[in-house]
Amino acid sequence: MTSVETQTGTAEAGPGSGISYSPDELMTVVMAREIRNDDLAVTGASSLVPVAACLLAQQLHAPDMTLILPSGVVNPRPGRLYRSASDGRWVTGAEAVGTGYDLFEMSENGRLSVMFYGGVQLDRHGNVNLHGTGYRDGRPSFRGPGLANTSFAVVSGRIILFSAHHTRRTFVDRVEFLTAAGHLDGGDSRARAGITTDGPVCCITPLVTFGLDDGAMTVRSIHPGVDPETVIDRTGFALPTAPPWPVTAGPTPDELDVLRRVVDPTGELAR
Amino acid sequence: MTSVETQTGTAEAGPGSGISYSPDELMTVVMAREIRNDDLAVTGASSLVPVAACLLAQQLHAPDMTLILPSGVVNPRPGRLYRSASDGRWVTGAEAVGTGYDLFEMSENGRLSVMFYGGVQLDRHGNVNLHGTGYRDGRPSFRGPGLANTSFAVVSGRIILFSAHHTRRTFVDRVEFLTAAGHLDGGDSRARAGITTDGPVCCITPLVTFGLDDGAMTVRSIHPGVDPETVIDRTGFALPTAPPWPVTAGPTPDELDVLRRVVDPTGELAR
Amino acid sequence: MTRSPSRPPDAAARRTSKLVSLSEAAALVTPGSFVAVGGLWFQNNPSALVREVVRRGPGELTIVAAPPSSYAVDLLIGSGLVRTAYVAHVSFDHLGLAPNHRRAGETGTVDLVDCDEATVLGGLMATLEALPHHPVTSIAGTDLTRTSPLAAPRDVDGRGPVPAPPAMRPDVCLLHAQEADEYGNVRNLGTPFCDPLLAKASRTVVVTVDRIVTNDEIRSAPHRTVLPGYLVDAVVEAPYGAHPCASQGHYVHDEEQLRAYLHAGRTAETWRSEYLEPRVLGVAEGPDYLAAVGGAQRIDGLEESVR
Amino acid sequence: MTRSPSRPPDAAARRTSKLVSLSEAAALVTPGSFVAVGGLWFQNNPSALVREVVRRGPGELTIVAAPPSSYAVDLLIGSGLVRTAYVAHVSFDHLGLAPNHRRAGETGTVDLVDCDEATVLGGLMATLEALPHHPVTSIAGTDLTRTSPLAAPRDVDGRGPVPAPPAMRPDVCLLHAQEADEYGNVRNLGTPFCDPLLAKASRTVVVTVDRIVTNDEIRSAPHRTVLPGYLVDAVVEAPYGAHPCASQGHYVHDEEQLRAYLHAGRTAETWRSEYLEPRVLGVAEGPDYLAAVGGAQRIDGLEESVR
Repeated sequence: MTSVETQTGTAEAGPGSGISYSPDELMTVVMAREIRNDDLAVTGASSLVPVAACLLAQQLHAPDMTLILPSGVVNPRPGRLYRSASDGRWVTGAEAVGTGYDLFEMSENGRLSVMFYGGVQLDRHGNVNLHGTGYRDGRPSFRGPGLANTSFAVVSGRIILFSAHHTRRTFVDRVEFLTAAGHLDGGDSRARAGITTDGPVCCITPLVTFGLDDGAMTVRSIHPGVDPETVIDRTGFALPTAPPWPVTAGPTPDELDVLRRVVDPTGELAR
Repeated sequence: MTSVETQTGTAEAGPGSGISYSPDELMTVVMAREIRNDDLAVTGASSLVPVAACLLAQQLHAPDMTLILPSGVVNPRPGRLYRSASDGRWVTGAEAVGTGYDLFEMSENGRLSVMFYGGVQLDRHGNVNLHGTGYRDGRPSFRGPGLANTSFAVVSGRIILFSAHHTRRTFVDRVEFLTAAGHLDGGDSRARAGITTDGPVCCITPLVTFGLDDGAMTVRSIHPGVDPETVIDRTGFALPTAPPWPVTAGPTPDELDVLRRVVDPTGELAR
Repeated sequence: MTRSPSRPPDAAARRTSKLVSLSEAAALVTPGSFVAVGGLWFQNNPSALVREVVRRGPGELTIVAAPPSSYAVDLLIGSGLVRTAYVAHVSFDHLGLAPNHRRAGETGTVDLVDCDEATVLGGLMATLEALPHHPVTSIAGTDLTRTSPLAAPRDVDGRGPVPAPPAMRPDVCLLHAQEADEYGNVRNLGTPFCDPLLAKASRTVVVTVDRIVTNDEIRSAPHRTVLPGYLVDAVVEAPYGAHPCASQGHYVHDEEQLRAYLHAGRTAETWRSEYLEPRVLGVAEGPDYLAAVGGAQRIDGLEESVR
Repeated sequence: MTRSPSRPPDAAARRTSKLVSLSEAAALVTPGSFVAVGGLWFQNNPSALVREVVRRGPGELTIVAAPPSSYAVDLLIGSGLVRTAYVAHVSFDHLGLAPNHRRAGETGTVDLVDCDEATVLGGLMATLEALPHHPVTSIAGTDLTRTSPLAAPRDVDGRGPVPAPPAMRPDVCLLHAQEADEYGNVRNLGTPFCDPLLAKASRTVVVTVDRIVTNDEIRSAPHRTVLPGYLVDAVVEAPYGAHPCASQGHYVHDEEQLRAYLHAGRTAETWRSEYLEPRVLGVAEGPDYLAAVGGAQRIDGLEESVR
């Protein structure tokens, strides 16, 4: 329940309550609120939080949304969380098992409405770099894993960005390699590149939720108990607005209850 | 066991034997002998004989060959024949169930080695017409069913033609509409059209087996008990060679035994 | 491997049912629609749904079907509702030719676009794969390249003229399967064949099933789901909804009724008086239709007689 | 519906078994081969087969893998046998980065072709669909279009420059699944993901399985067959053949061993001395390997501890 990144471990859960929660639990709840009832969402690597957020949203306000794991498993319901989104145990109790071709169809044919991306670097326009950093003669001094699904960033209705690490190394002014298209150079540059989908609509970190209303990251809200100076210090680009920022509504008792009782009874997010 | 088309119903089954068989049984046995052990074959509509021929070949000399029904069922083994090749009962006991996309892949990706075609018209170069006859202003006075898989004629390693009806109406000098490519204008015209596969290698009817060694139908053998004049009368193009023709080796007792005991115990081919 | 038990969702989250009535489903086919018709030959035709569409009577339809189609397509053509048909092969398999399809081709009352399996599948796959056209290796040398707009040679990818059917995206896809839950998770007990492809290419997908099963039943065998719910817009419970065709795994095709259809089809007039009126326009779907064709018990028993 | 009993073939027809030994299967990978590696992340990696390939040591390989790949790809890269890799994403998922892949990218010892899911799948699908290139809708705006030969914009079908990966046809495809019969009918108990696509695109397909089942067992559930025998050239019985990865439905991934791999991978030298030598080059596949990683019983019990 503790974190080097935030002080939310002891923050208030709601008016009059004193429930504590972990950073992952907070991020999960905040992300779940972004999911709509008619969404079809696909998750990627290292996606415990997005998977949990979708499962939570299905329990709360989005029972009709479809969650597809990166392995093609449709609407899993294993009764607990597994730390790998491709774990075979997600199959048991799911509604269907798709293939790589199904994922290709789902994205290219325009069904996918939400995609989640983390990144080695995320820049202020919401562009994603999973390729590498420190390039010299085209070769990186740090090579990332690579991006499994670049084109999903173009065809997905909207993108939700997230990062477990809110640091200057992650949140940069400009990605060194653009592996997935956010708002490119900001403004209407995404549309001018011929991309018709919304692109990143928010970015959820352990410290804040960024909005991207004008194609650039702005603090939409700061999480309960976080010091604004910490946010400024740990963000590698100049923030467009100065504090005070609105404070993120923390998890309600009901949200936490459903999360812990139904979605994550083994407490994977609490670790 | 009788037929208006042939007298094979009382023909000899082998040296010294006096087994009778139906025209469909004879065609099935003759066709089975054309199947090779490494074949991957797909059947089409009204394909009781080709399906039975493949199943018989699997029992006799081609246990490794793969039979795929037009519905995508792989290597069925229902213990009897069903008259429709798409009958759902072929699924039970099969090895796999494919889809239309699998059939597309199998043909376009060059796996298919044998395809069977019947036709409203078959011409002396082995071209197939399932579209219609008696065209005036582009409209047929007789409209056929249409051809489900024209391109299989191009991509399949070889083609086995067959017809339950050996008549002048079916066996014509030139198809009125070319729905599937045989040897086109004969000679090397198939190769000149850029088609690299073998095309029709034989055509099995209730009266004869035609060979197509030079891209034109020649009587390879006449079935036991058939009068050569009947063949000449009922063929709508001039036959390149005159009788006497070699006589088709009738079904052996072993072939008939396996056919009737294992492939067709309910006697669908005997009707 | 030990399996964790599934846990049901909280009662708070009420998922929307996709169950609709047959007539609500049929109403999705509006005049001028591009309609995909599922099944192959006598298998899994959306027969009850197509009959209900015919009763409602939206005209000027364009249709596409799996390469071997049969009853449902012939019925639609016979009803006069079809303007254009992308159908590669329409027949009653070993029972004979499809009478209305044949007549339409001979009289020119319907634009029967010449095509084959590869051109139909290619056009549908183009939609799935976001291609403007999907080249098909070759229907070289055939008259299709001369007559069919689907097969018109086109210079794609610098390899010279090659038949390249344009992407087809039907407005409504009509399918029949054996089982589904109310959320549109569909299971075929037999061969799905081209139905998944037709569904993925279409804007709206309607599936009739003989039997509604629970979501838990679907979840008990996730590998058996052929169409996941996100591909399906409406589900109709229609027992014997494929009759006179087969619902693979539930009942076989009804050769007696199919032969009666073919016999009725000897002229356009007899087809109307002997089939369309008594079996479609003059009878309601459901118990009345079932009674008219000899009842459920008779259909269940066909397994023994249909060879 | 009553089912007719299946009837076995006559003894006269002896079907050819596709069962081969692990080393026979590994020998299909020859120097310079283009190799497809199955699985995704920690699931269904053909681990034993890839280790055996490494023991044999054919060099100058080109590899392609499902967009999220992991252990088997990283091992091949670390072994020094790979010249070119078409891999969109290589990581150890939530456990960390893939050490040899990362190092290869940083030192340039392997040509890591930049690609993503759509470009890899597109290239494989092009082979299946007989297209020279398969355009993918868009990876517009990304640096992939600048750096990747797979994503080089090409004028296909008159719609201006669009990324269009060329058809990829691997020489050999290496897969792991749970069950197969000796004729190559393969069944996945979990998610097959891209394995069927890799198999269909490849010239020769080898599958290791934890368990050989009878042909009758395959025929008892035809819908569960993921790869029909005609797609498969060789089958190897290799119990625990996916370890340290999971064989979905049989055993979960071994995080202790995977972490040991990652720890060994902190430098090229430690990876060689702490992993490649003791776990691959210095041990035979089968009982010896299993004993070295703690035995079968330990692997079976991981279900309880791996979260």
